[in-house]
This record gives sequence, C-alpha cells and structure tokens, in this order.
Amino acid sequence: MNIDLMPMLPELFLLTATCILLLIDVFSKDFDRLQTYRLAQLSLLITGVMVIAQFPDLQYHLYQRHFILDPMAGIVKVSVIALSMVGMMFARPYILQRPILRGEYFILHLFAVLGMMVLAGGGSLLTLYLGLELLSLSLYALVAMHRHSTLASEAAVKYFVMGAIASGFLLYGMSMVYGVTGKIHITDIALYLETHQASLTLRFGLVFMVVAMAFKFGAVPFQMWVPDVYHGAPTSVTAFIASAPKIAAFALVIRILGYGFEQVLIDWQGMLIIMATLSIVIGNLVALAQDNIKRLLAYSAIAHVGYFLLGIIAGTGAGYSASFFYIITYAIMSLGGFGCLIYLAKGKQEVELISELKGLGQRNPWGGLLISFLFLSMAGIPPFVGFWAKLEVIRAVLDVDLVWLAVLAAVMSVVGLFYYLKVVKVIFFDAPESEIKVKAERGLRLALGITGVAVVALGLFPAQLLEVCRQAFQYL
Amino acid sequence: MLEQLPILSLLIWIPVIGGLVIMFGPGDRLLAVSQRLGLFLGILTLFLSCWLGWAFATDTAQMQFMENNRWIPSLNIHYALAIDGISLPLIVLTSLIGLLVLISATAAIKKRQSQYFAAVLMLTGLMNGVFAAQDAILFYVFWEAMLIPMFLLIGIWGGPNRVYATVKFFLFTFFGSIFMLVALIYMGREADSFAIYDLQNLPLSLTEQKWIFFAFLLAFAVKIPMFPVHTWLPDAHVEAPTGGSVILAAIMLKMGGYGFLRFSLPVTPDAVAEYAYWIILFSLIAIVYVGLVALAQKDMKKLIAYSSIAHMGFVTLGTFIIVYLTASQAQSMALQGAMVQMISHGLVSGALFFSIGVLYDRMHSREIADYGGVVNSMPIFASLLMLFILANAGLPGTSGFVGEFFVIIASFQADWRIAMVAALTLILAAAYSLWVYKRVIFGKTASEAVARLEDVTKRERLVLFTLAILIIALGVYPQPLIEIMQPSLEKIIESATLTKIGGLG
Amino acid sequence: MFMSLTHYLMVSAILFSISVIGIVINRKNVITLLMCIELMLLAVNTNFIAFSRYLNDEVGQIFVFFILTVAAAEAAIGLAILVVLFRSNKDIDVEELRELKG
Amino acid sequence: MIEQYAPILVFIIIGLLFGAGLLLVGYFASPTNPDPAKETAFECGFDAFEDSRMKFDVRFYLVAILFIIFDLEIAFLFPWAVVFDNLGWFGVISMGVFLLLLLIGFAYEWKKGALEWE
Amino acid sequence: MIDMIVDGLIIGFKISLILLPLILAVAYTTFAERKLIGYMQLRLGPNRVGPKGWLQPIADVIKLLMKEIVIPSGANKALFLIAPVLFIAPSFAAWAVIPFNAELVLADINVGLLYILAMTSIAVYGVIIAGWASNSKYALLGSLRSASQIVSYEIAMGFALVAVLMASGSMNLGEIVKAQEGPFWHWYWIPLLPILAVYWISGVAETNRAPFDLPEGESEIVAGFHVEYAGIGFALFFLAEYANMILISVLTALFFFGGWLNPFMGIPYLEAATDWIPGTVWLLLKAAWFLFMMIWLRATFPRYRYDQVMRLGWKVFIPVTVVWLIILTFMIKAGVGPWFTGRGVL
Repeated sequence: MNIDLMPMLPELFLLTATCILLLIDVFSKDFDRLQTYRLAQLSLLITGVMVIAQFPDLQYHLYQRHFILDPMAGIVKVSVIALSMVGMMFARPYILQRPILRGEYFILHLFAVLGMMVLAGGGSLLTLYLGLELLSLSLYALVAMHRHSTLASEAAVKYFVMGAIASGFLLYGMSMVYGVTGKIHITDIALYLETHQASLTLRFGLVFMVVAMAFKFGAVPFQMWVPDVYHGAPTSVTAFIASAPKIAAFALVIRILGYGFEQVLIDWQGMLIIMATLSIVIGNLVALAQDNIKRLLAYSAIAHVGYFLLGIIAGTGAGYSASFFYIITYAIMSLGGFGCLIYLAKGKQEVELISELKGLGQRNPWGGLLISFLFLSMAGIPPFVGFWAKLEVIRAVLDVDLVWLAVLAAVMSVVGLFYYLKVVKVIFFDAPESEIKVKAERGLRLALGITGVAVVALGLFPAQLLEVCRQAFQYL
Repeated sequence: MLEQLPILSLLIWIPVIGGLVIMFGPGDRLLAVSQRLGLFLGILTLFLSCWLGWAFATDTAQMQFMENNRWIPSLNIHYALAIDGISLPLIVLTSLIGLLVLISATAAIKKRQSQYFAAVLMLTGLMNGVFAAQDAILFYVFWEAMLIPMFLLIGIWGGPNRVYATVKFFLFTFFGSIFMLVALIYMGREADSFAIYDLQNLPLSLTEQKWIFFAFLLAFAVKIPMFPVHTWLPDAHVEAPTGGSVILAAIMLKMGGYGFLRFSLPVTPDAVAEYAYWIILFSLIAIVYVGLVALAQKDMKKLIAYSSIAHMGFVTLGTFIIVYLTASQAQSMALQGAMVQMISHGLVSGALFFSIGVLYDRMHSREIADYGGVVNSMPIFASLLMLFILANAGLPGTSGFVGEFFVIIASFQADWRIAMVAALTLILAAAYSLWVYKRVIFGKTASEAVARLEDVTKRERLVLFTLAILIIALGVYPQPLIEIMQPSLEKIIESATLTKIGGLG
Repeated sequence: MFMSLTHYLMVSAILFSISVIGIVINRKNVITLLMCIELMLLAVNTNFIAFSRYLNDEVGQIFVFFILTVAAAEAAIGLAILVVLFRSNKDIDVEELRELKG
Repeated sequence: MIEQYAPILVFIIIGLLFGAGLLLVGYFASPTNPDPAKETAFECGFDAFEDSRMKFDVRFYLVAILFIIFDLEIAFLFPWAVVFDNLGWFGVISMGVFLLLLLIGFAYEWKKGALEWE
Repeated sequence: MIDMIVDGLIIGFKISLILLPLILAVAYTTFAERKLIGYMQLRLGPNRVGPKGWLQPIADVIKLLMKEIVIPSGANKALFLIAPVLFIAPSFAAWAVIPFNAELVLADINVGLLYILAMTSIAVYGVIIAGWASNSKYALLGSLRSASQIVSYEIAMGFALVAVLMASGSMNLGEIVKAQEGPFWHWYWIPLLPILAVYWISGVAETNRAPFDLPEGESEIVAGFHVEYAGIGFALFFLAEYANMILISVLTALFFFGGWLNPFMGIPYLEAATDWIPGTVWLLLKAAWFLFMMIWLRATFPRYRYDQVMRLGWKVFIPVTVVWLIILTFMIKAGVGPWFTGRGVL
C-alpha cells in the first residue's frame, strides 16, 4: 500500500515532536522546565509553519475521506497553534510559581493542539470523535494538574463528568446516524440526506449530537459546568480552555451541522435558536451578579457562545464565516482576558475579586490599558475587534430575517457592557489600595501585549481576517 | 501642497495618534513636553480645520475633500470621509473647543495631566471622525469609540460621584446606539453598501422606515438629549471636569442633531413625517419643562446642563418642524435655525462651563449659594460672564438669538401655538440666566474666600475672550455660516420631503 | 435468530437511559458516575454493533474498537482525577463537591 | 456459527449452577449456630470498631489505570496478530508505530515511577 | 422443542464428561500436592484416610460440606454468597473450548482464545467482590492485592498470547495445535521460549500460586480475600483455584507443546512405537507435567515480596514480550523454519 503522508505532515510532526519531547522531559534534570517549554514552543512553531506552507487552496478529501484539508481546517489549525503558543507564554510564569510545574503541562498542551488539528480536519464521524477526545482528555488532565488544590480537582471532576456525558451523547447520536445512513463520512451523510427523507431515528441522532455539542460549548441549558470549571481550574488552563478549543469545537459544529446536515437545517436551527437566546440572556444576566472575576468571565463566555451560535443559526456561508470570525476573535479576547489574571497575580496570590483590580490603571498604565482594551472588545465597543464580531453575527441573523433575535442580541450586549465596564471602572477610577506595581516577567507581558495589540489591530483592520473567514466557506 | 493631503484623515488621526504618543511617550514625567506637544497638536488641528473652511466651496451641496478607500471589502465597508456644509462648521467648532480645553487644562488639571491631554486630543480626533464619516459603519465606529475617552475623562477627573455618572453616561449612549447599529446593518444588507449616500437613497417600506426611525431616534435622542432620556446629562455634567463638560455640551450634544440631519431626515422621510408630531411635542416639553427645572437648580453646572437640554430642544424643533412647513424658504429657515443654534450653543455653553470652571478652580464649589459679590474681586470675569449669560438667554446681537429666532419664525408658519410655546423660552432663559448671574456676581460678598478671589489669568482670558468674540461675531453677522450650510440644508430638505415608499413600486 | 435490530436498539436505549438516570440521580459516589459513563459508552457500542450487523458493514465495528480505546483512556483519566480529588478532598461524595458555587 | 456457542452458554449456566448448588448443599448439610463473636470480622482479636471498607492505597488505582490502557492495546494486537500474514509490511509498520507509541508511554511511566510499588 | 431438549441433554452429557473428571482431577491435585510436598520435605503427607490416604480428598470435601457457613455480621450477604459462585463458574466454563484431541472439543469456536481470556478475566470480579463483601480489612486488602496482581500479569499474559497468535495465525485452540504439527521441535516452545517463560510464570501468578501467593500469605494477611469464608464457601474458592491451575497447565501444553500431538511425530520408528497412544493422553501427560511443576515451585521457592511481584510483571515481562514480539515478527517474515516455513516474504 502506498500512502502519501504529506498532507498530514503537520499532524505527524507534532505527534512525533510531542512524543520525543515527552521522553526528553522525563529524562531531563532541568528544574524549571525551560527546555521543555522552549522545545514545545518550537514544535508548535514548526507545525504552524508547515500548516501555512501547505495551506490548501481547495478542499481535499484524503485517506478514504477521513481527513479533509480545506481552507477552514487550515485557518483553524493556524489560529489554534498561534493561540496555544500565546497560551503557553501565559502559562509558564504561572505554573512556575505553583506546584503545577511539570513538563507534562506543555506536553498535554501539545496533545490538545494535536487533537484540535485532527478535529479541524475530520472528514468522518470517527476522526471528529477521535480529535475531540484527544482534545478533551488532555484538557481534563490539565485541569487536574494542580493536585493540591481542592478547587482544581473539583473542577476537574465536574469537567470530566460533563465532558464524558457529552461524548456519550455525541456517540449515541453518531450511532443513530450511522444506523440510518450506513455511513460515517460527512460527505456521505450529506449525500444521503440529499436523496432521502430524514427519518425519525436520524433526527433523534441529530438531537443527541446537537446536545452534545452544546455541552462542549457550554451553551445554556448545558452550561452548568462552565463557571465551576473556569473558576476552579488553574488560571492558565482556564485561559487555554476558553480560547483555542472553542475554535476547534466550531470546526466540529461546522463539519457536522454545516457540511453533514445542511439539508435538515430546519431541524437543528430551532434548537440552536433556543440555545443561543438562552445563552445570551442568562449568561449576561448572571454575569452581572458576579464578584469573582473568573466567574464573571465564565458567564460572559456563556453569553459569547450564544452570540457565536447566531451565525451558525443562519445556516449560510456568510453566517458560518461570521461565527468563525466571532469565535476566533473571542478566543483571542478570552485568552487575553484570563491572561490578565495571570498577569495580575501576585506570586501565588491570585486575583479573585474584581475589587482587587483597583487602581491598576495608575499603577500600571500599560497593563491597565491593555486589560481595558480586552474587556471593551468583549463588550463589542469599536474600534476593538469584538465590535466587528458582533456586527457580523447580527448581520448573519438579519440575513435569515430573525430581527427579534438581532435586537435581543443587541440589547443584551448593553447588559454585557455594564459588567465589563464594572471591571474597567475599577481599573481606572478606583484609587489603588497599594502602590505596588505589578511585576510580571517578560514573556507574560509580551503575551498580554500580543493579545491586546491583536484586539486593537484586528479592530482597526479586520478586513483580512474577515476575508479569510469568508473564503473558508466557499466550498460549502 | 495642501490639496494633495488627505486633510480629513489628518484631522482625525493627528490628534488621536498624538494623544497616544503623549500618553506613552513623555507622559507625566516630562509634563512640559507633553503640554507643548499637546498644544501644538491642538493648534495644528485647528489650523487644518480652518484651512478646510477656507478651501471649502460654498456654492454646492456636493461632498468635498472626499477620501474613499476600501476598508472591509467583504462587507463593502469603506473608509470614506468627506464633508459638506453641515459637517464643516461642526468640525471647526470641535477643533476649536478641543484646543481651548487643552489650553485651560494646563492650569486646571492637577493629576495625570498628560493622560488628560491624551484623552482630550483623542476625543477631538474621534469627534472630527464622526462629523466626517461618509460610511455608516465608520460613523458608528467613531460614534462609539468616542465614548471611551469621554468615559475616562469623566471617570478619572470628575467629581465625587463620577463613577456613577460616567457609567450611566456610557450605558445610556451605548444602549441608544446599539439599535442604530442593528438598523444600519439591516439597511446595509438591503443596500449592499454602508455608504451614507446609498442608505439615503435606499427605498424602504413604511414599516421598515418606522422601525429604523425609532432605532435612530433612540440613538440620537439620547445623545442630543431629548426630554425623557435626558437624565444622564445633568449627572454627567455635574461630575465631569470642566473640559469634559465643555466638550460634552459644546460638541457631543451636537452629534444627536447632526445625526437627525444626516440620517433620520433623509433615510426615513416618511417615518419622520409620521412621527414629527411627537418629536415636536417632546421638544416643546423640553423647552418649557426643563427650562422650569433649570430655574430650581442650586448647582451652577446643573443649571447650565438643564439649560442645554432646553436649548437643544430648539434644534429638534427646528429639525422636525419642516414636516409641517410647505414654503421651502421656511423650511430652510428652520434648519438654518437648528444648525446655527447648534453652533451657537456650542460656543455659549462651552463658554459658560469654562466660566464655571474658572470659579470652581478657585473656590472648589459649584453651589450658587456659596457665591455672591464676585464682581468685586473679579470684574473682568464678571463682564465676560455677563456676555455669555445674555447669549444664553438669547439676547439679540449674540449668537444665541439667531438660531432661536429662526426656529421660532419658522415654526410660527407651521402653527402659531408651537411658536408661542417655543418663545416662552426667551422668558425662561432670561429668568434662570439672569437670576443665577445676579446671585453669583452681584450682591453681598458671600465670604472671605470670595473676597480674596483673583481675576482671570492670562490663560483663562485667552479662552474666554476667544469665545466671546465668536459669540458676538456670530450674533452680529451669521451670514457666512448660513452660506456655508445653505446648499447642504436644501439638499436635506429635498430628500426629507420626498417620499421613499414610491421607490419600492 | 429471533432477535431483530429493534431488540438490540431497545436494549441499548435502556442501557443509555439507565446511565443517564444514574448520573442525574447519583448523589453518593463519583465512582458510580464513572461507571455510568462507561455504561453509556457500552450502550453506544451495542448500538453500533447492532447496526453494523444489520447493515452488513464492518465500519460500525471498527468504530466500536475506537470507542473502546477512547473509553479506556477516559476511564484512566477519570480514575486519575478521582485520585487527585480523593487526596485533596478526602472524600469522593458528589454532595461534598460544594466548593464551587454560584 | 452461532450454534457453536450454545454449549458455551450451557456450560456457563452449569458452572453457575454448580457453584450455587454446592453452596446450597453446604447450607443444608452444615449446622447453623450463630454467635456474635463468631460473626465478627477477623481482626487480631480486637473488636472491629469501624467500617473496614477503608480508603486504600492509591497505587491500586494506578495499577487499575495502567491495566485499562494496556489491556486495550492488547485487544488491538489480537486481531492484528491473526491476520498478520495478510497485511504484509504495511501491517507490520502500522503496528510498529502503534507499539512505538505504546512503548513511549511505557517508558514515560517507568521513568515517572508509576511502575514502582514502593 | 423436543429437539432443543434433546440437544440440551446431549450437551449436558458432554459437559458432565468434562466436568466430572475435572472435579476429580482437582480433588486429586490437592492430594497430589500434599503428597508431593510431603515427599519433598521428607514427610509422608496424608496417609490415614483410605489406603495410603487415597480417600483424603473425599474426606476433605465432606468435611467442608458439613462445616458451618459463617457470614460476618457486617458483610453484604448477597455479594458475599455470589462471590464464590462468580469465582468458580468461569474457571469451569473456560473448559468448553479446550480441545482434548483433534476432534474432541465441546465448542469448536473460532475465537476460543478470546473466550478463555474472557473467562479467566471474570474471576477477578469474584475476588474483588469477596474482599469487599466480607467487611474485613484483611479480606479487602487481600482482594486488592490479588486483583492488582492478576490484572498486572494479565497484561504480560496477553502479550504472550499475541505471540502465539502471530505464530499460529488463529484464535481457535485446535488450529493453534494443528499449526504445530510435527515432532517436538516443531512446537512453539523453541521459537517462543521467552514467551513460554512469561506465559507460564504469569499463569502461576494469575492463579495466586506460590511463589506469588502473597495475596493469601498467611504471615501477612491470614488468607487474603477469602479469610472470612468457611465451609463450602471456602471450598468453592479452593476448588476454583485448582481448576485454574489445571487450566493453565493444559493451555501451556496447547499453546507451546503441541497439545495432543505425539512428540515423535514424523520420526521414524519412534512414531510407530508410540502411535498407539491416544492424543488425549499426550495432552494430559504434558499438562500433568506442568501441574507437577507448579507444585514443585511451591515446595522450592520462597514467597516474593509484593513490590517484587509487581516489578516482575511490569518491568520484566512486558518489555521481554514486546521485544520478542518484534523479533518474532522478523522471524515470521523471514520464514524461519521449521515453524514458519512458507510464510516468509523476505
């Protein structure tokens, strides 16, 4: 058998590199794991370069169509790798000060990236499932990394149980779909649906899969794990969970709903509308009541998932690209948002309450400014990138004449603005309780700078990214 | 040489980038550098905007100084800037007020002065952007982005209750404008373009127009502010630092009026015709009721704030009364009145807030009751204030008279009752203006502190005299301003009186 | 034989329901949660194999193989997390998971 | 095919019956003289004063975790081994990669001390 | 209906043909063990009941049957009673697929080896349940130790079986034997020698036999998981353990020593001379030898420490088998004779 492995080169490289790194790390005497960290970054960088080097111009179905190489997969991979690199920059100083400093941290990071890459390129239910699990399992382990923290282990259990239930639901749905269509390839399922009426069993399976995806995303009413996990997990892990995997999960949703079940749009649209509405409303309203900044961000994440779903609801290429744009920018913002908390942590003392940010704008003008940028961007204030994301999804909803939903989304964004402003307010207006400047190491400041600048730069010049997102769906 | 320059872009980005440079360049450590740089940039901006006025062709309604670059091709959003006769005066006003605020700030602001400079400069640039934008989304971006420096301005340098005020301000305006965003996106989809020109020519059914009209109304009414949604303004004014109040009153409020002229009238003429009645009603309520409220104020800033709301009522009245006018001359007179009122109010309210700032810097009080007999220690100031107070009351010969007079005349042709109610303002304004003047300036010297007040410094004199000259000039000879606006206003009247529904058939 | 596809599907549906119910009403022990999750995957496997048999298509069985593998990894991680929880919390009762609230 | 399994089913049932039957026989054949002391758990002559289902060493969990993983790898090897000849070198290489990954994990565990009992 | 009953009766008869000798064998294995160890330790062993003690096992059975069944007060009654049944049933049921000669096999299924593995794996549940249900610390600890030991060695055993599968290319036990057709050097014990060692020792460890009997080590935890069992309950565990010993011995003979095959097959004269001996006898002889070895081990070796047991399983056996799997792959691909001739592709 002669198989051309070139299209999978980035994945293969990353796998190999990770395995080698695992061994290097185990045998290394390096106390602060600097070597592992650098090598991990390097492998990600090389993988990223490889992905870019063979960025597909068309859609290729490879390896008996289990693997799809198309622009969307390419973009997902690139952004996931980039976000993970920044995420690791955030993570290193954080774990350095806590008993989480182990080489495994970075290796799990890499495995998660690998999972996301597989997920992005999944062409069949099987590969999608495998990618998802590789990602999820790595994340479970990452959350549990902080072994002496009760909060973290509790969060890990919750995350694990919820994730496992979601996987179970996903699989159950997949089994139904397989049973009815006899196929596991996305393209075959789409073909089947073109020629056949969707049976009840198939719809049943679809419902299960949608529920599973909602679980993974944390859309209301399947959101209960989100605040606890975001709160309990080590902040660096939360930052990671809240960023790159969302993009990968987007790929999952698109592959299944967009590519596979496009014919039965009507069947899943309604579900998504309900979930999006609830997520936006509940996420925003509950976030209002939060004092803990991690929980605030967690609830706002739920709300953002709602916004993100708006684009999917449209069921058009434009809608998907709007969601794509939304999720990529949201991933940047939330990575930065949680990164701020790492930046602000004083030694082992982490920032818990919003009030602890008092007077940051005076103590660290740069830091305060960047953090405000991130929060204002999440609120959707121009000229930050969050504005364009909101604009895009609202446009997508208007495309399918759901004016009420667009208005609701707009109104709730005012609520969102309120709690984001609460944070900005504390940063700039409240008098600092101490004059101690936040001291953060260079990598951390750089990472925060990258996210902050990205938010501004993409806000001023969103055209490129929008165009890229749009082109990702020209094969739909 | 200047012809080749993208002058509007410069007007926006010189102050914005300059502000950033000041904040992160010299900052507070090299305050002198920051001050000089800031003043230089302010002067440069003013110079550019004056040059703009000089080069402006007054005989056409065409958009001038056009800049049009593709910004976001996939959404068909352009970086399109241009000005007409409506934008130009507002831009000049913005640049001028921005500079004056900078000048006064060099003495008045004690903490984090360089950041204050940065915020004011950025605000100036972004406000210029609002008036110059020819793409709806670009307009919206400036419109919203402007809130951030203002938010900081009130929140950092404001009074004791500043946080409440600034958050209220931000949320109110954001809440209003988010509906505008939805409306803009909706229209942008229909028109497949976000160019304001295309939106103005977009045929819309009456239902669509109604919804869009309300969306716009919410945004602009909050900003201008109209009667039921005005409550943020007194709070914001009271808590804002002098410069913040000045900018807020002099320019930000004008954005609402500008929005009505630029969007509401041309885009949704039929809805305007449908609902103008209500707007006029609320304008009159604002004029009378808010005027009465102003009478009851004990705080000088609050008084001026309420008087601003009342004065802006004239702008909305003038804008929407045209629906009930048939003669084109009356129509254009109404709009002229509204526009002149905007400019004039910009100058007058700016001057008044500066004056209050002068007092506040010395006494750290805005309570009317704390003052009295200021004339004894500050004669120059007292006489300048006299002028501003009279302008606020609409004394002929000052700019305040022209606009109100035009609007009253025009509305008289629509319905004499409207005119009568509107004219009440002359009495009310005279009452609260002169009364406050009397209480503050004349009478017994209230306290030792008042007796020891020093008269205006050179810097303050510069600011106040500039404004005084402009107020008188505009009052005596408003013709050049009207000439600049006239073609553009006529175009607006034309599009506002043409129904769009027919376009659908 | 006398067993049709429906019978298998019923069995798997029942297994699935049991596992979901078990997860929902379980208030005792995290281990029970783990077992319920495994049960859930077994229900899925039953489904896949029944369909695979019925469709005469081996893909379903291959899928099951992968699910088994992943389930094993999942169980391993679940146990590991449990151990961590056990160490830090000295208890694995579900009801004791109260630290995170809100 | 399926008929071949019938004896197995019967055998399993007989096996179960055999065990249960012997228990039953023992139950009837033996005397019953319950006594509190007799019924206490075997514990060095002390009274058992607490539930003996105590928390046990975490290493047992570790063994369980390792077992799950490895047992499954073996499950992969079984079918492969049977059709090993038909797969040719492709099969060998695939399984080689698979085993290699497994061995990396194994080496990791070894080095991490997961295989140590002490 | 009648057919089914008839079929069932026939199957039941066949099963009893396997089961009764098995029980007898178990009984006399215990006897043989005590005798042999007695001799090795220069004692006589049991010699009172019946001629030379030959009725000793019968007496034991009767004694155990008559003894009181004590259920500890804190025990979970149902589980406590289910555990021994769950332990013994699979150790019997596994015999369903054992071929006693080329034709004599109850269920000739093509995945016999998997079935054997499945059955032997179930036994661990019996152990765990017994330990848990007893509500005794010794029992619990013993069951845990036993379970983790069984489980650990199952890995090594599984790997070893993979080697057998690779060599034979079938999971049917009969086929595996047939693949070894030929004189004794054709059997797999030569190419799979390390595997044989691993398998055999793992088998000993899986049955908790000495020197791996520390889950039941009297000196530490009295009798391990079945410490609370008395009378017939204990007898069932005991029975099952010996049945498992015999099973392992038979399996070793099947996998590595040509099962029922005549060792002298194909050798002139010797084959003719031994031709009259039935295959079953050969199998039993081979199995008996391994059984003897197990007893011998117990008499000879001291008990391992627990960490040593675990280390042996994980750190010695697994690497050895994996390495040998690789070597075996190349041996097969190279068609190394006489075992793999005709399969070479190099």
